[in-house]
Amino acid sequence: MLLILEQTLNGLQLGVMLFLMAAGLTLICGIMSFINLAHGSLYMVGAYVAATVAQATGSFLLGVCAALPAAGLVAMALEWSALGRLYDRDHLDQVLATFGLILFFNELVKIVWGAQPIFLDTPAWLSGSVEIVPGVPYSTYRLAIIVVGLAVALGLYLLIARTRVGMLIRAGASNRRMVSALGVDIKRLYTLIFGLGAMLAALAGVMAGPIYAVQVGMGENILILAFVVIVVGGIGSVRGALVAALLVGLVDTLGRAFLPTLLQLAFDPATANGVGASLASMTIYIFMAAILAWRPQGLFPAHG
Amino acid sequence: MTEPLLRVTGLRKAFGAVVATDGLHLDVMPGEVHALIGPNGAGKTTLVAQLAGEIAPDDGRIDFAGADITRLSMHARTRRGLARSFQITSLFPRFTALENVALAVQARAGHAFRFWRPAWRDPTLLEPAHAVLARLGLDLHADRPASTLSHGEQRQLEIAVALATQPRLLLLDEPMAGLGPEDSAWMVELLGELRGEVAMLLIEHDMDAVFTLADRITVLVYGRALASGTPDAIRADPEVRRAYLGDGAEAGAEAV
Amino acid sequence: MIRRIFCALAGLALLAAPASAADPVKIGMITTLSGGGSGLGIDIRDGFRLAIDQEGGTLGGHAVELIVEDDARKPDKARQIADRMVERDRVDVMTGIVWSNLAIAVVPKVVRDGVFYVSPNAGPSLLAGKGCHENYFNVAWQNDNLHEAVGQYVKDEGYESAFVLAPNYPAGHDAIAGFKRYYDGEIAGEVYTKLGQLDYAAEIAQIRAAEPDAVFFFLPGGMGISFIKQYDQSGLRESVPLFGPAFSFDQTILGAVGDAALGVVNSSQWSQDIDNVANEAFVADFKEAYGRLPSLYASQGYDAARLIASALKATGGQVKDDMDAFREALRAADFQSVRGDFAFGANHHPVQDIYMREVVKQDGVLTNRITAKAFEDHKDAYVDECRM
Amino acid sequence: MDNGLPRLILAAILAAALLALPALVEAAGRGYWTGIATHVLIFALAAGSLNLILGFGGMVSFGHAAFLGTGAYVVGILSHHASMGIPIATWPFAIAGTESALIAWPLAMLAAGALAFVIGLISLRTGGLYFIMITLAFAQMVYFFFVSLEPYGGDDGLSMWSRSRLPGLDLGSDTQFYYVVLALVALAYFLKSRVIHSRFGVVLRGSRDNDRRMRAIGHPTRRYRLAAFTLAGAVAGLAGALIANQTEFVSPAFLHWTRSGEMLVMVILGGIGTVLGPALGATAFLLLEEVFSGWTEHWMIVLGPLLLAVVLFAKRGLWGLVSRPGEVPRD
Repeated sequence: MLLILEQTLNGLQLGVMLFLMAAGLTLICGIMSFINLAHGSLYMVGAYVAATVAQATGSFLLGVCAALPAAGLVAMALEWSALGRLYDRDHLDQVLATFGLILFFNELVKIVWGAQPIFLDTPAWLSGSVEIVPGVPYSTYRLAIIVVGLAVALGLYLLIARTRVGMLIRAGASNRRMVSALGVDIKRLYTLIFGLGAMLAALAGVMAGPIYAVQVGMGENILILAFVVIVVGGIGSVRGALVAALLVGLVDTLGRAFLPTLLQLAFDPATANGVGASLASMTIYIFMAAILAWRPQGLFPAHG
Repeated sequence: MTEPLLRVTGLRKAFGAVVATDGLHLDVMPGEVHALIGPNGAGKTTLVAQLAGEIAPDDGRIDFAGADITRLSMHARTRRGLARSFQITSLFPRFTALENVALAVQARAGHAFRFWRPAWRDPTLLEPAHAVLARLGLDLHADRPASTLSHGEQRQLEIAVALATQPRLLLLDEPMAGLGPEDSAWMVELLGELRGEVAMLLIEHDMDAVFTLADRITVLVYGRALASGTPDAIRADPEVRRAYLGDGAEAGAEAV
Repeated sequence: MIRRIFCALAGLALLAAPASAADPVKIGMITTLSGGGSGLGIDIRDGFRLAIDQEGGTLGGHAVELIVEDDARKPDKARQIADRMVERDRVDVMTGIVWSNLAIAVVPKVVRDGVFYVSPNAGPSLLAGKGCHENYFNVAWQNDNLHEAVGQYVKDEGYESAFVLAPNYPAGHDAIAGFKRYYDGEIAGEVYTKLGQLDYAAEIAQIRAAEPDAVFFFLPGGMGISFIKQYDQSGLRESVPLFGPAFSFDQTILGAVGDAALGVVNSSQWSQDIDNVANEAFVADFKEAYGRLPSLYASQGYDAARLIASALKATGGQVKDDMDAFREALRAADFQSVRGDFAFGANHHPVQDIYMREVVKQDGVLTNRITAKAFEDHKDAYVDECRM
Repeated sequence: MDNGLPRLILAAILAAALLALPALVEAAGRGYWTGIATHVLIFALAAGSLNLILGFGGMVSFGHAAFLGTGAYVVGILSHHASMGIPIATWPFAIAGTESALIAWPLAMLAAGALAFVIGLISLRTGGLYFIMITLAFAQMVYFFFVSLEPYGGDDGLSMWSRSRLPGLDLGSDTQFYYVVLALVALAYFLKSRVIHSRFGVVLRGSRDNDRRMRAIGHPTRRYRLAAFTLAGAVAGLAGALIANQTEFVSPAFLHWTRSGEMLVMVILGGIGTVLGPALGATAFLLLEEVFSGWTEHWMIVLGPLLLAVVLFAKRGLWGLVSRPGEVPRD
């Protein structure tokens, strides 16, 4: 019973991690209708910059402070020079262009930092663990991830629901021309949103750094998961992304934790282990296919 | 007494708290031109979508040519003879005018699981398509891509495509939308020519056109039929004047 | 189309191996230089090159031409490169493949075509057992070796129960089978994770609940980095020690894992502190040439080159003209391996000592120190299945 | 569409070049080019099948590698059983392995087509980005299925003892294999050029441009889209059967999501919705990879921006550059 509780917590924490990654992606996908495969690259850039700065200065926070603007600037430069011209284009063109960017960034990082994984340490004040449930120590750092994730969710909610920029974002999503008519420079607005999305990706990368491997190509695995999340949640919906991220985290964690055991009721242990592990690798994709078969627009369709 | 071609009984559709169609009754007799008018937000678009099969009603039923079609898909309704034109021109921009019409002819001709012979060299598709274009005076433009036609020509092509499915009822969703006076007149003349040959359910804001063409008019307000009758009866109906045309307004004034 | 390294041919004429100063021996290297996992391929290549450079462009006193191509970790691409090297370049010896699946795609065909293949890394059981071939030599290990050593060590140290963890793919299943072959204590839990998995919280919770005495894990590359970091943060490391093969504790990885790896005992056939002349020279020269510490993979690439060198020296540079002689020379393995004693078993896989190492910090840099020897002259488990 | 003689001459030159290729490269002492050309042709087939649904059907599938891989595995597994002499199943009836191309290749198409049918049935309920992602999700499922398919090597893959057998031919010979592949690719492209102008093809294209209108004039479009998806899956399965034969090896690497991405790249690079575009795209992509990776191990840093440049500056792909500039895109 305790184990189920702990695993549920683990699932939620993975979900929050995924949400950090998906939040920026769903903004860009939803508002500009732009498919950014390079989002994972920005996540990687964030982690690398943070690791480098943290190593040089010994401060995790300085790493964070350097990584977010760095990723934001890189993204805005890209948006301004190339990607911004692709908003009106077919999704396909966007896929091709940003697929090219993945190749480029992976190789660039390899040239700058080398092919070997690099190190990003847990800040000392977040290492160690707390006992939430008696007898089960829970890593402080993972709790910090949960806090940051929820703060981002709240911040985005406030930004979109309460501010002028948020109003423009909502209006821009449904009617671009109208926003232009209001005298707002829509191009600049988009550039800003793109930068914001990139900073969220970088934040995810930085938060992931101390517990995941910081290496070339680190963005791709999590990119696919993030896409699963935003599609399940409904593209463009931050609320949907949050709910879907938590669901995906739970489904994945609980699947891995309990499927093999459950299957042992029906099969011998060896078979159950093998089949269980195979099924566990597929659970989130099965989950996503089921959700989309049931609700083709995701759980919280953002438009109509 | 003949059976109505289209009969709508107790149709209801709500989006959350907003009731778009509220227990609507409506019928269209064979060969009749039945106009549907109402202020914006009266539920015309939602009604068209339900009649065409794009959205499912919450309650009620739709009969067409003696059969219940409430749950039929869009394409199945068209095959039974219920064709529609779109409020916002909806064509195949990369195809020529002729090909646009031929696609509709082909739909009528049965399944399209034929993989070998080029469709655009098939006289059984092209001849009927040419005939429809000629009837609408578009034959000169047969080989031009639809995207290069003028707006008026596109509106005509829109009607041609619907006609090519050989409908018994044309669901016309604001066919005059965006047309200048000249083109509007042409469209009224064209629809007048079709009268008797095919029944029409005409949704239109242009009151001149409505009162010229309609055999019967139904006024839709808040998803309900406020009144239904001949153009003269509607024009005289005090409730309609008050609720819709605006008291004291001249009949035929453009509603807002 | 390819990078060729023409190695100081002119200088060679002066050094003058009198016999056949004719054509250089062609060595084709297919390895992973781009995309995921390219660090391993780069190290193998650099180790191999170092051996050539040390000899001033020759191997065993004979001129060689090394042709390196990038397989981008795609089996079909590797196969295509191999076909080209065999047909166009008429290579005499091939080497370089990092991954088992690429090796299975490439090796059987090239050895049948009469080319020697010296594996600097991948050692799938198929090629050690039923699919062994007289032209195939593995200079690194059979895949199970290091896992077997951990099993032996954990048993010897008296741990009564172990929790085992590996990715759900053949190498993972082999790893756990290898561990269990020598470990006879209780298996407290056996978990197969997703390939490329990032988060191990669920597995760590399972370990905590199972209360084992030890944990054996095989999670190559980034998976291992993530796992060790997360295991360290969970606070379990003090009560349940980790054991694993060298792959997650190699020089290339340690930097990214940090102090979380400190004190973990792992198995390896090589370590930079193995005390012999060849190793000393290798570690020093590698550092000087490339400005970084050599990795396990670099040592394997280096040994592959040195093995080929020893055979070339014995045959006077003949490969294709007298294949039997060259094969015999390879089999003799008459070279100073950086790992000390080295010999081939009947299936052309290493018979070697396997060490246990501990991760330590030396002058602020994490590295490994040998603490014990798990096996002496260890042979792999598939040698009896091989009929050559 | 028809610009008569010049295009005919061009086609004749192309055909002659392709036919003469093995002899030419042999004469030039570059025989291995036959293998590269075969590889390119196989991917031209795969990309062409993707283009049927992508370019003419408007369905952006990010999971096409699943069909390629399934086709490859059917051939690999049948051949594995044949060479080992173990039947695939003994119950309810005995099924033996086979190395015959006449059985294995159609079976590969059948299996990939069946898989495409099932995936399409569910996926075609969605559209846009959702469709892209759901096809990717299914492909990932198939990928992990083969990764954990231990009896057939799992992630290590499965080595084939030899290529398939075709009566009267020796597919083990690279030249003969090349001609077989060339014939199949030519046939597939010819069939495709017929199909897209057939009644089926015009419905598919109409539905790409305006699906709602298609349904409104009475076409039950989803079943035609599903048929196209299935057909494309089957042809990708054939490409998979061929790639398995060329490599004499199958592995989940054929199903990795980056493969699906690469096939998309080939189609877009070549010119989406053009008959020969994908073949051009496959050729360009694979040759660029080949050339760049020869220059430097950091070749991806060149290839990546190049793809971006194609999107920005050559909107209609390479085919748009070689065909008449300024031509209105009409398929």
